[in-house]
Amino acid sequence: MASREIVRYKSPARTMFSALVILFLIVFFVWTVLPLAIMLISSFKDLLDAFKLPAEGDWGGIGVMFDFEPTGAHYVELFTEKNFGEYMRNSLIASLGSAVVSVFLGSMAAYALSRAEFRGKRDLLFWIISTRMAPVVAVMVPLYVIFRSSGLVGTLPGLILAYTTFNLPFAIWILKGFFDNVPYAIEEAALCDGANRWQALRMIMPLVAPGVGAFIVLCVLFGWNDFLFASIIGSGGAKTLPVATAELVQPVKIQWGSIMAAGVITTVPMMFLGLLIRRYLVTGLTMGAVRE
Amino acid sequence: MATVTISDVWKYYGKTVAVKELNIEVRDNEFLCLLGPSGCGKSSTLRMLAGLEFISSGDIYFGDTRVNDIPPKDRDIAMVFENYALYPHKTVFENMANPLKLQKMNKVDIAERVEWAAKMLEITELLQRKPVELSGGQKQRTAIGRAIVREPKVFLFDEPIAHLDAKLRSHMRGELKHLQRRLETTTIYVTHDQLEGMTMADRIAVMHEGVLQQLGTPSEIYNHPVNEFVAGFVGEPPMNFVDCYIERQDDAVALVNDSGQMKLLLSDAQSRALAEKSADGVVRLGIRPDDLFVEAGQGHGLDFTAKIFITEPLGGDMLVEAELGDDRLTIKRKIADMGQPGEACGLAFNIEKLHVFDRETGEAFF
Amino acid sequence: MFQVPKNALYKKISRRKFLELGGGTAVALGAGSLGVGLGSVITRRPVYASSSMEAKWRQYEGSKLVFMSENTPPSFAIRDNIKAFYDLTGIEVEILTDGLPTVQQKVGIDLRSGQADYQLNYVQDKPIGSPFADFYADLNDFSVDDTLPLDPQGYGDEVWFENYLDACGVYYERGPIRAFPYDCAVSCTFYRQDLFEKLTKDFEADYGYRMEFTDETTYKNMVDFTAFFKKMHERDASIPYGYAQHHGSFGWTTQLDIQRHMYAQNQWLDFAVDDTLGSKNPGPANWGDAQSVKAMEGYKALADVSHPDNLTNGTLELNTVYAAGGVAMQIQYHEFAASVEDSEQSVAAGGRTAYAMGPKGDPSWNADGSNNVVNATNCGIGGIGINAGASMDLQRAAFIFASWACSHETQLMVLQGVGGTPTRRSVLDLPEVKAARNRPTSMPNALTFEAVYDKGIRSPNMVLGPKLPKANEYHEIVRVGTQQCISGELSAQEACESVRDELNAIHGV
Amino acid sequence: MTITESERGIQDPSEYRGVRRIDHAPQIFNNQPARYYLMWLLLPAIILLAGISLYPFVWLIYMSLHEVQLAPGKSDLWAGFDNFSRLFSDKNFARGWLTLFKYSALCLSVEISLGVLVAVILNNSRLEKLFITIFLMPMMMAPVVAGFLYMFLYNGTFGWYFWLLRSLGVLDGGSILGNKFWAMFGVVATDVWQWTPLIALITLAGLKRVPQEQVEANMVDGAGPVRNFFSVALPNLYPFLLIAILLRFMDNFRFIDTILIMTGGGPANATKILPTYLFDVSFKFFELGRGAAIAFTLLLLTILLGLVLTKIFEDPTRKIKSNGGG
Repeated sequence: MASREIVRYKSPARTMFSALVILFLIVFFVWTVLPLAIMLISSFKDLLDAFKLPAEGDWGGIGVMFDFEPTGAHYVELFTEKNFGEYMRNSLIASLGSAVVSVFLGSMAAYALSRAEFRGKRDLLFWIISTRMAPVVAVMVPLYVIFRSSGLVGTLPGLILAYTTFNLPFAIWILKGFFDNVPYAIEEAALCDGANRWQALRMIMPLVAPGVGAFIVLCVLFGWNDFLFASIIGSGGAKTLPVATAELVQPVKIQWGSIMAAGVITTVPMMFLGLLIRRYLVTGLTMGAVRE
Repeated sequence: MATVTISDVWKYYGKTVAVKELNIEVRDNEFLCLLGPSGCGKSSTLRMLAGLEFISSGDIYFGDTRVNDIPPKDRDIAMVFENYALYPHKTVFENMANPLKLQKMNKVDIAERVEWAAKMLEITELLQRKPVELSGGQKQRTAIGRAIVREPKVFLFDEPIAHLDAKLRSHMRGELKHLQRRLETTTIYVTHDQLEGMTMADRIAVMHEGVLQQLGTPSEIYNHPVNEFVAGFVGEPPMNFVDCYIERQDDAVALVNDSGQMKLLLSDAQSRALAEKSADGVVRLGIRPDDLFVEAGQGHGLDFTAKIFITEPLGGDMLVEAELGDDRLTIKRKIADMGQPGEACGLAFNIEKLHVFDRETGEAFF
Repeated sequence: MFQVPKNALYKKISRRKFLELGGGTAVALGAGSLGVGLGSVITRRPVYASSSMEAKWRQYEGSKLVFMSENTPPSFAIRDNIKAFYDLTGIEVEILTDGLPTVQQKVGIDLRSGQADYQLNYVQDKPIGSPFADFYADLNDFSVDDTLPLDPQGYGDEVWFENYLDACGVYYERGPIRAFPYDCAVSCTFYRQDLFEKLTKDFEADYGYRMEFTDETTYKNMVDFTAFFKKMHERDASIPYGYAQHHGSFGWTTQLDIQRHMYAQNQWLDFAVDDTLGSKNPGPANWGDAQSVKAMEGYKALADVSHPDNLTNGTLELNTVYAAGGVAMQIQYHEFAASVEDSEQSVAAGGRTAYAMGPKGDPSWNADGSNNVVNATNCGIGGIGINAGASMDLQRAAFIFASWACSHETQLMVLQGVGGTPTRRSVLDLPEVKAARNRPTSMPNALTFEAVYDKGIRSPNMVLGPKLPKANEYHEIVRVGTQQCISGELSAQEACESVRDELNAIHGV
Repeated sequence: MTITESERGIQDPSEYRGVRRIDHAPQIFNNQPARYYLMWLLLPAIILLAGISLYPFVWLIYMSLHEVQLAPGKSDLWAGFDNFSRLFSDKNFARGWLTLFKYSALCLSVEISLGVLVAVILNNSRLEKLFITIFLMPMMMAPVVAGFLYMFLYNGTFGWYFWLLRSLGVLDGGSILGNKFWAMFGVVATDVWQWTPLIALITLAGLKRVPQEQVEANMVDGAGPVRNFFSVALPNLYPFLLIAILLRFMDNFRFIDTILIMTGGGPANATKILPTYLFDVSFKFFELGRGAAIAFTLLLLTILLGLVLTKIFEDPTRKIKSNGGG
């Protein structure tokens, strides 16, 4: 393939253009990072410092933002008084549990769907994917009743199951794409080598393993960030970080410092996970439609 | 160490027939080549032998055992795949050890077997590598190694060297042949490359559109193709075909091409053969490029005068394409100066080596 | 959570008619057979009218109840003190807290299904009480039962503050009491006395009268104050805006805010029904009449000079703005005093804030020119209700808790802790509570008691607001209509008419 | 159908992942015993999914056809299609759809144009790696947290974005979330902040797949970079952007956390997209029948979009998928 470098020739117009482009990139960079920076900074401010703002139009007053005595009090408070350690554990167990369940059941189903030919397969696939696309609010009432009648509301198993409602179809759909791309030959070779079907399936699992790993992480991400299910199915015995964060609005006053600290706690682990699975991220977020 | 009998086997995919009424008996220790173009049913046949496809009707026997309903793992076969089908996450050693491991052989024996095979294939120093670190030829050897460690009853090869480069391919041909001789294992080898079949096989089964065309030794196939398809498929460069009609002059029989520029008098034996098969009217003449003679210029004393279309030097030899009337013929000869395209040249046929086919059915008269 | 003591009366909560809500389908699919409840357990020891008080308290020792509550200070306070209840009764109470919408939803489904996972509910009078009143047990059945540890003060109307029992316990008919008042949020004005004192001269120069907040201050004065602050703010950014209303996404508090304003003028009400009872069929709404339009115009006038973020602030947000020094006045629920007085989180703490009744209506805004104006005050009374779907033993055990939670002692305990809002009159008579009304105080909420308990909730200032089965929809309609007027989308006249039409539509008028 | 040799071919066996396989499964997977085996693998997931999706769906239909009663002991009344026909006269319903489309159109148009612009600039630039890392950060944030963060930034008393806009003289003395006009932009900006990076990443993935030969041919033909973008890159990007639009649109009504947190649909219903209205009807008003009918219309849209999406997924030309990766 030819070089990817594009040959450019210099001209005044192009210099202007480059300057504009750089300006645009800077603005975009600031626009993307600034809220995160403010969140981080505010999480170390006590409430009264957070309220400080320069006068309108007083551009020189921006320094006010950094004029504060950093305090870790919000973080300490979250973990000592507000039980965030427990909520974090709940978040982790629920999202990881659901990810493992989804990917385990999902890879079996995906393998079957990838290998089997039967009438109505397309319809089945469509149904699976549509369960993932359905708006949560639309099905929340009946779901809640089912969960409650099974004694699952407010429990971690319940939350795991709730997250599975969106993680499982996702896992099936994505993993089917993976298995579709695994040639039959390897299984056939295994069969000829004397393997039975189950051993043959195990033989191709390492081929999809990196992807499966990445999608476990993605499922964790979806579960971790979920709010509606967590607040309605989970709250009570299995409160997760987003719900606990939302509850910092109460009582009496919005605890902005704590909310920002909780936001940092909720977001940072996911950012690291995101970096970890960077290669699969776009694939995952587009339901496998776009591959990098 | 076993005969393989394919008895009246049919294979359907839905309504499509992939293999039609196939009967082949593979002898013990024989190297049989299934040869044919894409979609001729040779792979389906091999996969039925392996147990990877089910037999629509008919039977397959290994020795005296009917294997139709036996799953692959119990057939005692080893298969080498076109794309090698190595387990990418396992080392060469683990790849080769896998069948033995599945047989629950103990570790010491496994190591011994694998090393034996690796030595035979000269890949001992690669044993700890993963497939990604191997070249095509090394992968191929690994795949073969995986097949031979078990000493199976039957080897099945599915175009094992199709993806190697030309030089390596010719090298591997020799090695495979040698290996098979050494191991003395019944081998069925699928390929679309006639050269592989010709060079390696004890016998070749040529297939076309699901039907076995001809089963015979390479020389039988080459020298006595039973029909136009086999004749055209085997041999490189391929056989020339010229549409002719039969002209009888008293006792003699001549073949005349449609433009009338060419007229070949057949020998008595050939005439008889035509008469026996009651051929009359139109036929198709086949002649291999080796069996034509061509000389440059006018004063050559050969039977016909043709026109040079193009010449292709091949080092010591050369190919000459010449136009005789409306027909274009490829001739192979020692290299020489044949003049420019469009110039005249002399042309002659080795009448003994003529093949004549029914223009309708393609069946060979001789 | 699934542990069941050996002497448990029922191993599981009876399935009852599983979920009439789509129950047919559910039962058909067999999910219903799993109904175990949320882990409540009941064990009983027989007691008699003549038994000792301790025996009555401990008759359900070893039982477990679930209390579904909103995440508000009293609930947290109760949770902090739940050990006292356990020590007293041996009954374990699991207190689940959620945001109001979630509580509404869970409680709604629970009540509708007749399954009673939550035996005890935090009955916010309008959002939960009004729609689901019929699902709650009549507490009269228990409050005369000698075999229960009854409160020595009793549960009659007279032991609670004026109107409280009506507000949260009486729905649509006299007789049954659906909930006991357990906490209350009563509106009063919080204002920055320091700023008022500092700026009153400037104000007097402009407007010709002193800027003071008294019981006679009217909404029209409020417009003047607010306009003045706005003007000052534009000149000097360190001076806050004057006022902000409650117009966030929380329909109920927005409705309460406009209701106060409307009621202050001529004691205008939405419907021609008795507020203490409410109605399932309230009939045509009064919205769109001359008085409502006139009052709405005044409301809009106030909004126009208020804090620019006026339409985003619910109660909490507004209180945060006030604590941040963003506004000089807010009409706020008195339970918020504790947070405003917290000097670590509020610039309005330490004597800067004073408390007064809500403003009076202004006679000039009365459509009929009458002089009928009041210091309108309204409230949200949180009651404790008992799910009528629970078994009788569970209900009785739940009553023991409800009675304890609303008792004099518990209310004092809560008041001393996070900052409760007592509902029993007797609490106010305690010397330490009386003392706490003045700074420095250990119970900041007590600073509001004069404005709230002594004046605000007294007739005719108190407005209960309509109890309607469709209360939540009503709140939302009023909120949207008001916002449409304030945002300039509709004129006052159009907004009132739009509210009227939508209210009439939901009530089939 | 027969298996042709060429279809089975794999040029470089080390690249198993990403190689298209034959469409027709070998019969070893396609006979009776194999099907039972595969069915057993499939069954647990299907049963679980049916339990948590089909069952609620049946229930939804039941509720949408009944007047769900709000009094103890009363059974639901058969309402036929009343719940649906009442939607036609429901102002808020129509308005909810309109707001949803407006919201989505705003979000998508900004996200697409910004995302494509950024991606085109970054493609093959030295900054690409850095920005890709930056892009991850907003996407990984829980929508609830994003909602709170922007609420904080927009706050009329201490919000930095509020201060910025006021200082620039944009807000004209008003507020962001408290103003009907600006509130919509406020919630849109949050979505844009979170999801433009995804569009940019998708576009980058697409740009990598624009055949370099086409670009070069076009340049030799005398096209400048802008021409080049429109005549070569954009047509190649089209399927990627279509996917992005569909997915984002679907998410716009799947996730309402941000709007619920930030405005609850206000002020004056300015940001009340249909799902938030549905949230009110079902969870605040407890009109379960009407809620189910609204939910049904939303599901219908989902199914329609889903059909379009799966059509693209099944696109025989498979422009979107590349070999390698995955």
